Amino acid sequence: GLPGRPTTTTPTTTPTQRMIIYASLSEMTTADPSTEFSNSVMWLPLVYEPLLWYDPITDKFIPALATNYSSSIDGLVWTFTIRRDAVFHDGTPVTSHAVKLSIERTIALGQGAAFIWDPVESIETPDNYTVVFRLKYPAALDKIAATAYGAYIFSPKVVDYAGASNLTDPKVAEWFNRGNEAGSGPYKMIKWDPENEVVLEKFTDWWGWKLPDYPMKSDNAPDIFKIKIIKDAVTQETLLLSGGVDIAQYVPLENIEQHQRNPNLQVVFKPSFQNLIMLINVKKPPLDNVLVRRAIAHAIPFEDIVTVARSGLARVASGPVPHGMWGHFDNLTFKYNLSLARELLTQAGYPSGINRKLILTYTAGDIYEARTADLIKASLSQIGIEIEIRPLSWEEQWALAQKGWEDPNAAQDLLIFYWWPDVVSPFTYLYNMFHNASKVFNLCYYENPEFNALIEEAVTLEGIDEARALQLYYMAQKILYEDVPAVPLWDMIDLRVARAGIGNLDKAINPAYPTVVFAQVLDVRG
Amino acid sequence: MSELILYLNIIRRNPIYLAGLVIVSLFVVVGLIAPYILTRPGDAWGLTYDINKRLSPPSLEHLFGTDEYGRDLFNRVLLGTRFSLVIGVGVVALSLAIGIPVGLIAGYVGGKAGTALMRVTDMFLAFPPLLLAIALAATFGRGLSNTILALSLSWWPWYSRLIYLQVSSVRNLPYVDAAKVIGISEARIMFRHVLPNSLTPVITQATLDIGSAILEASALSFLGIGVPPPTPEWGLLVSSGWRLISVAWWVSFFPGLAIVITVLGFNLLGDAVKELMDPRLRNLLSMRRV
Amino acid sequence: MRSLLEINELTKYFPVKTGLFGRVVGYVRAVDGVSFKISEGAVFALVGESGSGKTTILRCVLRLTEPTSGEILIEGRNVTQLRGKDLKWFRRNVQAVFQNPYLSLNPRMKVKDLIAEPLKTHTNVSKNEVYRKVAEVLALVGLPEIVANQYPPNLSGGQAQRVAIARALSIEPKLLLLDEPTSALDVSVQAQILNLLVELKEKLGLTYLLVTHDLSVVRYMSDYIAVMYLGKIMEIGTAEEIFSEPKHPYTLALLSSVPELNPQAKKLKKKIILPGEPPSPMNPPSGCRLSNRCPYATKECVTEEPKLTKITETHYVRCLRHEDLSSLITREA
Amino acid sequence: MSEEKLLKVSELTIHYHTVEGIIKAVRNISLEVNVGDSLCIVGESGSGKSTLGLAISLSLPKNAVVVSGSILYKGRDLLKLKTSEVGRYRGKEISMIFQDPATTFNPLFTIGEHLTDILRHHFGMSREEALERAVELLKMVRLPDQARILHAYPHELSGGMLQRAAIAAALSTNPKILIADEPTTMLDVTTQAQILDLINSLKRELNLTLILITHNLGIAGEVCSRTAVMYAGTLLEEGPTEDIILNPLHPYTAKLIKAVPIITKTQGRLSHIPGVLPDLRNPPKGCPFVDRCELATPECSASQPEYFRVGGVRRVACILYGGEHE
Amino acid sequence: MPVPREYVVKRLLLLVFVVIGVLVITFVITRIIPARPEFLWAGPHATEEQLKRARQELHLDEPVHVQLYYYLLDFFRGNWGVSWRTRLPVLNDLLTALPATLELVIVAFLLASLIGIPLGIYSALRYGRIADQIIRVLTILGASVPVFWIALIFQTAIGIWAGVLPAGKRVDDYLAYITGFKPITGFYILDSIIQGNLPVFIDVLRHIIMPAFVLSIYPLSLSSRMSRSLMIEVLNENHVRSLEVWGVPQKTILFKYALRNVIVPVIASLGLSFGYTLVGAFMVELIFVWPGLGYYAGMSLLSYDYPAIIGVVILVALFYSLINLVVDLIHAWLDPRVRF
Ligand SMILES: Nc1ncnc2c1ncn2[C@@H]1O[C@H](COP(=O)(O)OP(=O)(O)OP(=O)(O)O)[C@@H](O)[C@H]1O
Ligand SMILES: Nc1ncnc2c1ncn2[C@@H]1O[C@H](COP(=O)(O)OP(=O)(O)OP(=O)(O)O)[C@@H](O)[C@H]1O
Ligand SMILES: [Mg+2]
Ligand SMILES: [Mg+2]
Repeated sequence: GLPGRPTTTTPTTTPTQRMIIYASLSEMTTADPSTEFSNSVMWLPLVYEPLLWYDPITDKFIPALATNYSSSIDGLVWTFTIRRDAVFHDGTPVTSHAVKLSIERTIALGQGAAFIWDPVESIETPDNYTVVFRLKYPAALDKIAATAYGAYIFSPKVVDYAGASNLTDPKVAEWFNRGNEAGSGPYKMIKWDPENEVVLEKFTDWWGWKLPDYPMKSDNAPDIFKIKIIKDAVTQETLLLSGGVDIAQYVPLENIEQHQRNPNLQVVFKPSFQNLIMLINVKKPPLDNVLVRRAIAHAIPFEDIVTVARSGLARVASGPVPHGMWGHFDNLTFKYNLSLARELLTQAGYPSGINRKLILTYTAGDIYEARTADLIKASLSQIGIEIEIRPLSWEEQWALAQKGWEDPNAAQDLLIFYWWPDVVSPFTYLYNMFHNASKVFNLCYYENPEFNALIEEAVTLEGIDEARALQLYYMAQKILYEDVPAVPLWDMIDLRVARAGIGNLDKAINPAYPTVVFAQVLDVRG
Repeated sequence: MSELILYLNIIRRNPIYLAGLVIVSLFVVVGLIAPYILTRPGDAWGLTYDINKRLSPPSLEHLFGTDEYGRDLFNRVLLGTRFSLVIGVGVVALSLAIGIPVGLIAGYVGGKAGTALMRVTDMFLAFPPLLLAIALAATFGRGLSNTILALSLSWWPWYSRLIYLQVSSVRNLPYVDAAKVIGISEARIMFRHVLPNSLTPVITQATLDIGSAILEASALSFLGIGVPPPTPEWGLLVSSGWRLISVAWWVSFFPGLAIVITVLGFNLLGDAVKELMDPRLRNLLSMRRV
Repeated sequence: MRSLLEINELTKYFPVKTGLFGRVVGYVRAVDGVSFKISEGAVFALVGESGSGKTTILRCVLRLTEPTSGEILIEGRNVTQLRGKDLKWFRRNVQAVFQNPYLSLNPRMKVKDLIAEPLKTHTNVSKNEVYRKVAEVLALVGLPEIVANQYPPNLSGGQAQRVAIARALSIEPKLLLLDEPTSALDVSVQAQILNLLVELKEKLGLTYLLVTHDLSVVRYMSDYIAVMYLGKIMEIGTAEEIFSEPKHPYTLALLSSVPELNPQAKKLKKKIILPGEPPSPMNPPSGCRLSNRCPYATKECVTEEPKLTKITETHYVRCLRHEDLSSLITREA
Repeated sequence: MSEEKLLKVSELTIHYHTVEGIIKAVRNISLEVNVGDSLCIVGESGSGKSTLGLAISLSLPKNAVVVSGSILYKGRDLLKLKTSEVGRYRGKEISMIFQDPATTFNPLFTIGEHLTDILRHHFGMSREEALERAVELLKMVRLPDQARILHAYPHELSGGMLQRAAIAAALSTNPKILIADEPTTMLDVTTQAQILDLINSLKRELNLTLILITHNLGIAGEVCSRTAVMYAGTLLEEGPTEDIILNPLHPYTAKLIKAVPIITKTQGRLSHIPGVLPDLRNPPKGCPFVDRCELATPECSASQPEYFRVGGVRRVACILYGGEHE
Repeated sequence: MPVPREYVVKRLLLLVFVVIGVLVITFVITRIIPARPEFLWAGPHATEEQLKRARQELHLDEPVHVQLYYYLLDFFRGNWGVSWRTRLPVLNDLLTALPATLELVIVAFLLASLIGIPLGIYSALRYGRIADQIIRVLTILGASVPVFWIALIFQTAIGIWAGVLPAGKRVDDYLAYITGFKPITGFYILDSIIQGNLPVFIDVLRHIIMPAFVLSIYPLSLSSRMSRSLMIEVLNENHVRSLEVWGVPQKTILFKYALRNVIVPVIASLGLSFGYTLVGAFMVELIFVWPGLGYYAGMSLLSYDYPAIIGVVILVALFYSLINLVVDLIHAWLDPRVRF
């Protein structure tokens, strides 16, 4: 079919099948396993397999297409043994050549998460079931081979299906994006209607079903797994309660406690590296005065915000790097103290408050930002700072904020927005929002050469001297704490709510693969 | 004047109409004094909150319960009256300010300019009600004055057309001819003879439209393109209570009820006025079964 | 006596347009080559049934409608070309009273302001003077002073028509055009207004152009009469001539269509009832415009358009068979 | 005697309930109509003529209340009919036509549709029979080109044609009594003459009993043998038309006649009636004309004058004629 | 009554005028009101490069009339821009969503007229009595209730608390799957009939009834109030009185004659209430997860997806004009007086 048109295959199943509907918040657009770097992650790990799976909670690897692997002592040579009974959905056996071709295509296309393979110098296939990676510099290739994006293996026959000359021919990508797949995973995709739903059907020839003790499977896995796009938490909840969906990616957080008590429902929590930050326009008076900024930071009721905006499902931020991530430090939280804030304002020369309304923008439509903004407004009014809240579309907000580099007075005063990592490193947080070379997202217009130098050095040391890098990152964050170009607000806790009858939900969720529900481990009866 | 007394008398005798009049009067009065009778002004304006009281159900202390910030909803709904009044009156007044001159010029001066003005009016009328307001509000961005502007820009053509029709019929009445024969200037005819006699139905309609304007503004707020939070505008209150409906039905219920009652009041009164303006229906009003 | 108003070959065609593209598909010949003169102090009546073009002539004279062609002269000045000061003079000297008094008075103005309006427009007397004058005019038309502070909808039909007359007369015009001034009123009220009009004419030396379809009103008021049918004058003459020696079958039909009050007179009179409906003024019948309804029409009447023929110095008729008419009627009787 | 009376209205009083108050539109009116009679009801606007006509034809508006009196038709009181019986009289025995021909017919239906519905209901005719009969009826009212008119919508016909069609519709059921409420007021002079002529000849041809309502005394003279004069809801006098016109008894009638300009002779001044009609919500207790009458005595305003018989065939409600009690 | 061809042509020409009017106004909204239209067009996280391309695509450096020319050209070529949210051509998205909305709106509309008109007429016939008063108050109430609020209440009370009807979506996915139901036309009622799929047919009806009813409340009230006042008016018309005095039975007068006088103008104004219903569907679809234009519009509004919003506005306005045309032609066909 054409993009945008649903392509449907007639199901060849009997009516006794078990179906699970998973409500997704966001629609999908692309479906190429080599380049996908977006929402299709919801189903890619069900249809395709990498060499290994990684469980960050136990810090263990689970075999996927590779049954085992080893590495040289210098960490430069990695050897993987490929499973002998694995076949792709098109019937082609999975071999070392398919692995090599798949990863080489990802590298060659260089899109999406291709950068993960940067250490790889060459891939060799001594026999049909052995793959050898040679690296340019030491790296943890097992983690790389287990990432959520860019590590999937597909049937080399896609070249023929797409009528292409080779794997990097754009025709292959087109073929994928039309809703075709060529994976080896426990599910086949039978419907691709990326704005509304994606339907997966159990792949009966999957090797995993036959292994009695394999941890990533269940004997009662659903026959049909449908990902339904429902862009709104309330609706997801409504449908969950009325039986329209089985698992909700999101529901209004206020209701979580109630759902936890509801015998028909189950709630599963998981950590997240997404956080909310308020950037301050440091060049617009009176915010150019660090005392005023500090006063603001101390007048923000962090605990209340977490309670109201996230119903407690977040942690008060301590520095821009979120909890649980390497580079996070626990002593960078501002204390909520209104008298201190008033004192700071007085010191700054504003004993009776600021005589101008500060403009605070956030992205319209996001209830958590909205409530956060609301409480900030309420609280700052206590110290004599009036806030005008302006919910804007992201592009308007960003367009407005961009003006700040030329004319700080034309831009907003305060801006709140989310940050989440592309590469899991403190550097993405610190560089993007606070380095003055990052005009795109440094929307506090903060310029501090000392800070710049610290993080520039830290990032180069990350792979060599972790301790030193950590120290530099700490110093950089300390500077931010003193200068207050921004007030980190909270770090998110993520969750899933589902029908009670669905077993193994906690096992099916893995923070390393955000938003994914591994359907093959679900236990669905009746 | 005696007409007015007559009308009021009729309304007084009909409980449905009386209800309309009472609701509308109450709405206007509350709208005017709301900011001064709040028991928790901080909650109403969104400047205070109380985490410990989040989502408490209606009680004597909090008649309408509290919202997710622990703010007293009764106070917020009460203050919302003020915003609804401002929006309703603002939209109608602005629409009249555009619609009347356009309709008057098109209907009285006529000619090419008049035709052109009416064509423009027709173009605006090609949009279903509210749709154009949605497009405009999305362009202007959120805000009280933007909401009023967006609604007015989609609303004025209705008045313009009404005035146009009225003026086109009045300008052919013999008293306009009589004025011309006497030699009165065109401008004076337009403002002294035509306009006053064309205005009554429009003004009446406009007054009663305040209710509809409130309804439309609340729809914009619900769609997330009306007034921004924490304004206690009723539609916005309903919208922010939407996601809470299964834990705290009261958060969206009471503001919604406020909209219903207010608009109902205007509609009841509108019905009364319509019947009063129509002499035939007026006779039927006091009809006895024979 | 010199003529105050003179109309020469006045013609007014209204274009008829289709809704689509506004294409002109024809013309309503509302007034088609009408000429007459009114001398000062006379009462000239236009009679004829609905749609015959009476009001259109009046509106042309009042400059409310632009004539298609022809001349309208007031004291020798061409009305259609008046500008500025002359126009002001014209407006002051030519006034009108319309059929429905309620519709010809702005319902939202007090009577005194309505009457003051022409005074303020045409004279520059002081405010006090204006209202003194208003009281004077009200007295002239026989209205009590309290009426001055009332609004037209609260007046009776007769009172309202008096106000309209007072308004027209407040600036002392020379010519008063009356478009069916009593047809909206009850008989007893009609009598009041007719009496008043006659009275005022004598008192103020006015000239009237009266438009009506009620021949008994014409009989009561007028000196000269023009009988119109489908935009043309069929017969014109002094009242005496038209009533006692009608020469046109249409005039006869009109006369006999007036319900006769006196039962004895009724028995004596021969009635002519025109059959059929008046044709559409967009395509009037060929030849004589009455030819399709005239009981005496011949073939000639259908093909040949009759001209106004002089019978006496003042009496003209547009009929090919006017000479035979009296014999035709008697023969039938 | 009373058997011969086709219609006998006695002491009828009708009020309208309105927001502005109760309008006493018809007060204490008594009338008799014999078979073959033609009675004219004359009066100025608002005198209650139409109300009386509607009451007789059983079609009073919903806000009208018959306060007292009776309308005996062939001895049966029409005001006491059960709802199910009304259909036997309405249209069938008493039919009516109205002032404004343009609104008499439903604009969305052809003339033929109206006519056939009446015929099919009253005579149980088939569609074809009804259409045939409708053509005959249109011929009867001298309408040319009947087939076209049957298929025409009301807005496609002129006022005169519509009034003829209305007469055809009213007469289609062979009613005994036809009430015509100002049938020519909205028409042109020449058309008015045509319609009056038509009514006159139909009256003769069909031996109709006619009640003609008009404000034009001249029309009364043209059409009707008897005339009743109404004023402010009451009946002032009644008698042969000719007598009333030549020798009016009631001061109001006399003044009214003098106020009409006469076409056959030039006059000096018209007589006119000073003053205005009384307010019908609150009419004078005595003679309704008392305020405008030059001959009024205090007695006149005391109570409503009774009818006095004059010369056997005439009745008048004026104390000037006291003595000859009815 | 055949409607004269010239009338049809005239109405069609008027439609063309209206379409151009709609486009001119939307042009003004997208190009002239925003200070920097390219920002609205290029979308989230646009780079300098993309902004530049947007300026070129929108011809922003050319005079306004040239921009308008290209705007119209793009519209007629079906190039309605690309949605930021779905990254698909807007027209594509709209046409996919259209059947769902039409199905919902048509059912709502049928409910509105089939219940509303008889209700109004009944009310008129019981003028001033208890039944009339109750119907009046209810219909006035119906016209006063915000559709989103009543939708929430219905959904919560009936869909969640009572659980009698599904709280959202068009069909039960599982049922559709096991019975092999496939959308063909996109109108599920029709599709289930075509496929003879009774369980899905019933399920589709169960899904549509609540949102359709909620959506119909406003037009239902409107048509009921309108038919009531029209009926009262008509019953006071002279022509009703004349049929009465000519002895035509009440039943015929009411249900043949007067009824048409009521229905014809009600039809003439149905276009307007269709417009209300279409826009009301925005909120109802959003709440009931009905994947139609309204849901699409709601989602686009939430994410300020500008090309999509404008696309919806244009499509709905055009659809509304088309409905008005059809209604006008039906009106002209029913009412012999409506010509030119
Ligand atoms: N403004 C106009 N546009 C088109 N046709 C018009 C206009 N005014 C008058 N007519 C037509 O001109 C003809 C003459 O109309 P006019 O009003 O002069 O007649 P009238 O003799 O005064 O009739 P009535 O007795 O009904 O007042 C009629 O056929 C009328 O329809
Ligand atoms: N349906 C009604 N409701 C209230 N008042 C009415 C109604 N019909 C008539 N009237 C009033 O009753 C009085 C008598 O009216 P009616 O129509 O009988 O008079 P009429 O003699 O026929 O007058 P006209 O010559 O104007 O037709 C008038 O004052 C009129 O205003
Ligand atoms: Mg005229
Ligand atoms: Mg009458």
